Amino acid sequence: MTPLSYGIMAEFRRAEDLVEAVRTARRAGYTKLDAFSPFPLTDLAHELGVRTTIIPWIAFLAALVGAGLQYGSQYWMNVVDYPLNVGGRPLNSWPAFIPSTLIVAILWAGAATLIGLLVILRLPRLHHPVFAVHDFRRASEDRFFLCILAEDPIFMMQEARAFLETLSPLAVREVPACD
Amino acid sequence: MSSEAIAITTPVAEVPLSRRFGRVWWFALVVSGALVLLLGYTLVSVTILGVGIWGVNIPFVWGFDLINYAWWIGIANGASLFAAILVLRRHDLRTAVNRFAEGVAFFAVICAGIFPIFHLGRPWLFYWTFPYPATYEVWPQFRSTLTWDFWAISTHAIVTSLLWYVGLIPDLATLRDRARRKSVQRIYGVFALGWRGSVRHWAYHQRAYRLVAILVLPLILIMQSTVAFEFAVTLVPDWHETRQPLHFVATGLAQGLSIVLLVAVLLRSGLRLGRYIDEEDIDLLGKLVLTSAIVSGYLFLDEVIAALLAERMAQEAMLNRMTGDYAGLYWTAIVYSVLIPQLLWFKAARNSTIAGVFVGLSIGVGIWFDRFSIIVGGLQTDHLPSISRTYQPTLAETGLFLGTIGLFAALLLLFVRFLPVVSMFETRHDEHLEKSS
Amino acid sequence: MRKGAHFDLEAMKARLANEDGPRLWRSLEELADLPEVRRYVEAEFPDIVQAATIDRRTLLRLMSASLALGGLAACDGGSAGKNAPLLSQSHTMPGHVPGVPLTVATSLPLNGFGRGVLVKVQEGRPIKIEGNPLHPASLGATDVFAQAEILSLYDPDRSDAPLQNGVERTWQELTGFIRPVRNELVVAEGKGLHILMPPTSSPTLLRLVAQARQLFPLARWHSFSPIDDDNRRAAGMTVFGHDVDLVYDLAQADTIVTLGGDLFAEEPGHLRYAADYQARRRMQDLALPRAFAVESRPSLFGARADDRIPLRPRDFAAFAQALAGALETGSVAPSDHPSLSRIADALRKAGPRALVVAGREQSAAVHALAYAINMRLGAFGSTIRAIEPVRPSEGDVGTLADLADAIAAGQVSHLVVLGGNPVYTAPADIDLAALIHRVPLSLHLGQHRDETASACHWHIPESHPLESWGDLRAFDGAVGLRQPVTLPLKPGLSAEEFLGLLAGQALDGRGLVQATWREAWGEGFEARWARSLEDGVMENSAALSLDVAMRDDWRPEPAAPVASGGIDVIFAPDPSVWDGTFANNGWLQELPKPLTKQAWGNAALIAPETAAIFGLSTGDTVDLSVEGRVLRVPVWIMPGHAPGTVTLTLGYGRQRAGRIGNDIGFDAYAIRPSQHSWIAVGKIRAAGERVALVSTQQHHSMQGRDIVRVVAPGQSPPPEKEHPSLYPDWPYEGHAWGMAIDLDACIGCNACVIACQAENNIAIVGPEEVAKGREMHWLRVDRYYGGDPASPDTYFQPVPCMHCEKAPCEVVCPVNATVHSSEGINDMVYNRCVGTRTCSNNCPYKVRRFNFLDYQGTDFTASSDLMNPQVTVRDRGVMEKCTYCIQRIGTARADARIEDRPLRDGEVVTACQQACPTKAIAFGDVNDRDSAVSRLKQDPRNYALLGALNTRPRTTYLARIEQPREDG
Amino acid sequence: MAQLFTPAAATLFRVAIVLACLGILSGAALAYVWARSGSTWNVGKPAPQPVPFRHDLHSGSLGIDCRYCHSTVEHGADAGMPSAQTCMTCHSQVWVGASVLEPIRSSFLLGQPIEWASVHRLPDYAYFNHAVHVTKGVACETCHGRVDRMPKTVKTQTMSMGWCLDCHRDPVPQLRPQDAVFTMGYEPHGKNLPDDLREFYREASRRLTSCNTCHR
Repeated sequence: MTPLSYGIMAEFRRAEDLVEAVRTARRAGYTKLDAFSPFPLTDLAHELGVRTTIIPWIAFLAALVGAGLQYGSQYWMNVVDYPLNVGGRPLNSWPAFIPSTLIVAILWAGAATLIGLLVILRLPRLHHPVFAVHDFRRASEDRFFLCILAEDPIFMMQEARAFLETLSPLAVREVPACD
Repeated sequence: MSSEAIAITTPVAEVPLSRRFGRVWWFALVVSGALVLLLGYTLVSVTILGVGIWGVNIPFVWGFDLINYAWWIGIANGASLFAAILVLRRHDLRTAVNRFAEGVAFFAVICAGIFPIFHLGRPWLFYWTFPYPATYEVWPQFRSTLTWDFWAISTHAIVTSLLWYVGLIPDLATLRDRARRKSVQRIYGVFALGWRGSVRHWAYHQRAYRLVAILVLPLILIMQSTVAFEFAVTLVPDWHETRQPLHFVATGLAQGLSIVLLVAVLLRSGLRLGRYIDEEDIDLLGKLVLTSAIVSGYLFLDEVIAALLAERMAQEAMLNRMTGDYAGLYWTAIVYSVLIPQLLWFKAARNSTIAGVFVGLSIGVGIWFDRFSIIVGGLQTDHLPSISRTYQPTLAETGLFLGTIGLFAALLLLFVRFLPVVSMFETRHDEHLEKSS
Repeated sequence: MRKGAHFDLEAMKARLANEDGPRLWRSLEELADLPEVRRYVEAEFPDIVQAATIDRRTLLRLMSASLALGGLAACDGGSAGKNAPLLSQSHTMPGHVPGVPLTVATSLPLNGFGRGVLVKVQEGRPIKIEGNPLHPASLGATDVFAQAEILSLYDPDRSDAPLQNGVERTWQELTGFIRPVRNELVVAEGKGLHILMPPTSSPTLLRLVAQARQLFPLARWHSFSPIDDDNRRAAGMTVFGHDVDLVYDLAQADTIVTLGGDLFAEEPGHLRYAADYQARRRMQDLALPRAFAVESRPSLFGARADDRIPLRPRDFAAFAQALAGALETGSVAPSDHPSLSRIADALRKAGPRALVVAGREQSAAVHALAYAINMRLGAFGSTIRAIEPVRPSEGDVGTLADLADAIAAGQVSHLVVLGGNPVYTAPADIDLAALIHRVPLSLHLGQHRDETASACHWHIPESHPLESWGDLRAFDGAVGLRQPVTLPLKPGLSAEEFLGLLAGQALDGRGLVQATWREAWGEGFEARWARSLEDGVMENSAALSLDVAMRDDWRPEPAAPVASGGIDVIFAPDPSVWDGTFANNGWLQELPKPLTKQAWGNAALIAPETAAIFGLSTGDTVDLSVEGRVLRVPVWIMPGHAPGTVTLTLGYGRQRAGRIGNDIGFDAYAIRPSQHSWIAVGKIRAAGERVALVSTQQHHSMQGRDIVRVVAPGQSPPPEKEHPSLYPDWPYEGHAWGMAIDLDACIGCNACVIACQAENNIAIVGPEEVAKGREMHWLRVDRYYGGDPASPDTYFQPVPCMHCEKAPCEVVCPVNATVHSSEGINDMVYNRCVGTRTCSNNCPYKVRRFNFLDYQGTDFTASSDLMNPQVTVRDRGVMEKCTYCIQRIGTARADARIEDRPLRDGEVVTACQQACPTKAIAFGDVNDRDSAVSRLKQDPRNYALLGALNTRPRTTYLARIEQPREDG
Repeated sequence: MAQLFTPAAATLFRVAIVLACLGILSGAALAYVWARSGSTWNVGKPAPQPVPFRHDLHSGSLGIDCRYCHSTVEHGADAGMPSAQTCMTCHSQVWVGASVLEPIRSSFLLGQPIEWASVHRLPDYAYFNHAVHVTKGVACETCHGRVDRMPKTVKTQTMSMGWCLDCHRDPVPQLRPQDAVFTMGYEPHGKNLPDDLREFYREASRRLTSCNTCHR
């Protein structure tokens, strides 16, 4: 395997071709694959072994933290730090404290999820080897790409290229590694 | 192999990338820009001179400020709610409308947010509602609906803007990749954060997007109710009603839908996007608007019934709203937000652009009058007759209102100019699903 | 803060900013030479500057004083940024604690009568006026005029330099001009000299007049006041053959019948009468007194009377005669007024404990009949006593008409107008301005450069009653000394000083007054003087009763045939500006009139019936013509007003009142005839225009709600039912402040409103703002009508903050700007308020006031010198409201803590409570079961306003007592 | 298709984002510290005075009692500034004719107040009463510091509302027995206070933290 290359990439016209290609590639024993499409292909992701269950967990935990923080601070400010008689209401008037607690829980959940998403996806990443590939820009429009990464244990440039050619792609191109 | 195969979403992408944008757009932008200047002027003057330049007095301490706030926030919440529901239902309509529905929501929140700050006697101290460790060691008062609202608005603004942006990322990538000029590529490139459409990314992106979209649902319900509580928790006879939140949520949804319909038909004809926002979409929207109008109608009725069952003061208050100095507002509200929308029973009306614009506007206007009627007409009847007065809005207030409309329009125009108005990847996705099925 | 001259001051301060120690003073010396400094000092100290060319030393002194003053001026109002300076005492004053106000007793004149007051003086500045408990005309209470006098003292429009034909002159020029003139007059024994002055009760003034008369035997003296008692006194002459004043004792009266007038607002003893009437009502062992008000225009007394009988002025003579007859013969003619027999019975039943009072606007005949009735009932000696006139007219004193004739006849070479503003207040048929122009030399002494000042050749600034020495007699003759409570804010002469100079005395007001009493007392003067100064009133100086007898040749003059046609026009003093004297007083202009709730103007009051006839509604204008003179006035529909009658209040439409009083309302003097100066007959014609009248209350019916409760004597309302609350009761250890307002005692006189405004630095907002509904009064008096609009029941309800224990306002404030104190007071923290106004939204009583604009910097803003330093001056954009006079509570608590003793009941007195003539307001600790307020709250009449809302107000009301009509 | 951004640019972008976040955080932290720093409240800053009066000399070395000059401190809200007369009681004998005392002498002659620059001025909306504090065992030193060591009078405390509250919430540790109120350099410790007094203040803290205790 050559350190100078990130992997090799085949371009397809139809989503089905890509799905098919991924399947064969995996049958051929390739494990380090990456597929690119202009719209979500959820089941394909599933086949590539992507598990997104962490997302709801992030939301849930963040919500808990947010709620706890909000209610806690309300309690502390009104009961502990500066207890004031407001309209003869109890210091800890929990019913009145709940709305903002819920809202802030949602704030935390929402923000954490979306920001967490970017972190998980390691975005922003303005520079990436695949961008160097000719025609890759159509990955965001109407073309589908399969990339066998160089780091794949059984990756050999020629074999990989030959293998991809068998999948009757529009083109097969090498992806140079980052300089 | 670099043939420019025309993808289904190309026309959408071409809109923001097109070099020139037509006179109408420029004209609209200039007009709304002028209104934005007016907004700035009215805001500066009210900050320097005080809210006394408005028609407010005792007991009408709130006038246009809260009317318009409640109105804008209604649009924002209505639109978000609608968008959220579509995502939740995974309804096809979402591909067509979600993008600008969320946009509308976000812009409306910005407009709404102006009022609670600048209607203060001392606006420069608005941050006192935020609990920060001050050297005077006094905290905000969390029992106040205004404090709840402070959190609600900021949350709404933060979450919807984030959601909107995250939804935009893949489409920004498309624009990046289609842009011809390097500079344009770079700009969209930065905002696309280097999105490369990896299947793995798509999976996470969709999961997160859907989840937050659903979180917005309860947020909107709480928020719109909070706005209602600002009136319902007071002892003002006409406001002191448990039904108030329901009224605000439902009429708010009608508002949101109507504005979405309005924008939809405008975009459709204006940008020739008939293919993406198609007949059925508009038709369905029309039906939804009609339904929401009927629901509002029911709530207006319910309002009367509730008053009849309530104690005497509430009855007098309701009666005063229907027959008193401000009766005009009440009836205008009913005509515009309930009766006129009945046009949409006719398919022809549902499919005609003019009718769409007309009904969309009329509901917006109608609900505005409803807020006016509730806030001013409702406040007129109080426990002590000695303090009963009247309220007249002044030019300064009206200017402020027009200003926010200008701001809203300007933001919408810029959105149309620089961003894809329908979600391209969702459209592709649908296309794909249709083909494969 | 302060404008004008202080510009220079700022410059000077800037110059001195970075100098310190001796360099500061050296630079002061340098400054002394600068022209701007001279200008500044001249601006600040005109009187001294005029004294002579000032030497550098004086200049230096003045300048440092100004700097000091400037420093003080910086104290009030927000002194953000640079710290206000810390002033040392100018010299050690043992016992004086800086910041602790002094209280000085003095007297204030109204229409020549004295009302005893106590003036609170803060660091040499008078800031508040209270009633003098020792003074018979006050008993500790004040009326709106006394309260507002403090603002008049600081009136920037008060004249501060002599004028000659409108040109400012120095005092030297004045004296230089006057001295030779006086000498000539002395030689000529005062021939051609005419002196016009308002009637006065001041012994000193009268003494000086006598002296002047000796010096100028040929001079003529004229007396004129627009609010005269001529008819009353004429009646005295015809009935008793003796000129008398009458003093009533309402505490003794079981039945009171008034024929017009207003016992509670327009009589010289009105405060005392209100107090006595309420005292009588409070006597548990006696049945309630029965009050009948036969009147053409609704009055405060009428509002409290058990029985109001609207009657056209032209019918009064007949009515009085019939009443006299009924008492005489015991029979009532069927043609007589329906309620006549009822009144006659009540009077007969009360016998000597009855009282009949005729208002000053009634004809001499009516007064005479009233005297006769009292005489017949034996009321003299029990409920009424005659005394020597408190404002005697010694020697031959001409009227204004006489003066006019004299001028017309060219007999007047010198005219001196001593106080008053006759050019404005003169009846329409006497064009005094024109006449004065025909006098070779005319001279006016007055506080303002008013209409009269502009008509005369010379105008001399008159000092304010609070700046000068004098003495005044109360309605019952009791003498109160008048002493200056401040250094003169503007240079001026008092009438005493002027007459003194004229009579050749030294310029020494104090000396003049002392001379009077040294004469009167002989030895032991010093002690009595000191005592009288301290008390503000001289011991048993009240006039002795005369025993008067009817002249046996007196017969009631046969009732003149009642004129038919035309509309009766009544002229009356205005409840806010009296005869126009107070027109430039912002507090009074903005004060809603007790019955109409109109502010910033007057209107022609007419009955609903009359309005219907002419198709008028409030605000429509009519052309009112009296004896050929026409005046266009807006009408005000006044429930309970007599039909076919118009009431015009005097004192408005001023042209030269000052920046506040000019061009407000219409000038009723313009059509006031001198022959029928109180009641005239005129014609009315709708003019078709509309005028926007400013009023603070739009709805006048209680709409059947439980707002003002009414109970029959002895009976008590259904007990308050306990409203359960979701929230546990908040414990209040220590004090728990509360207030009880007795609606049976409230006469709606507004004294509390102005007292509150003066105490709490409440801003004047001006007519436009009031019209918008933005008046700032922390305490308002709501007025409701009940029953038949032709003769409705009138209810007054003072509404301050209720200090609810479950305060709805607090819960909705997002920033904790309004919260409860540990003693249950609903605190309003201005400096925390951001101005969401939501608290006001949630206040069912709507007692909160908001600074919609910067009300501290308007044309109406009062001088910062009379601000109460104990109360924060509110900025724009903050909410404010009644604080239960928290500053008074704080001061009292601090004193108690320092002396290590508990607060005593009655130690904290709120401003409204202190001003109230009928003691309708009680304040104190509700935790203390036997505090005055607790006792009232235990009264079965006690109830909470809007109690059903369960806000648990600390301010509660006592139901008003109304006795059923006795038909007989 | 060529790369739009160089790797360097990409990293720069990420760094920029991180820095922005850090910037916001540190900005907040900075504001927090600044608001509490003495210099913000002019602690230790002397004000230009008409006379270079030295507390260290009069109060410290000469040991003149505070009340000799601030005579109303036990009776009124204001502690009171000495009149020129007070100064002249001594300075008619000592330092006669010293040019620095010129203002005192002129004030004495002209009967005009001396305008001292206020060092401890509170905002207009805060009402402080010296007498109540002093008579209840709050020492001069507690708020004004060791004036007996000050050549130029300066603030030693921020006198922020928070600072007032700290004591009003629990005064006992700050209180002294009456005889120690006017002494300097006394070590306050709650012990030598009677228990009933401590009890009283425990109850009073509610009242002492009520808004109207200081704001009217």
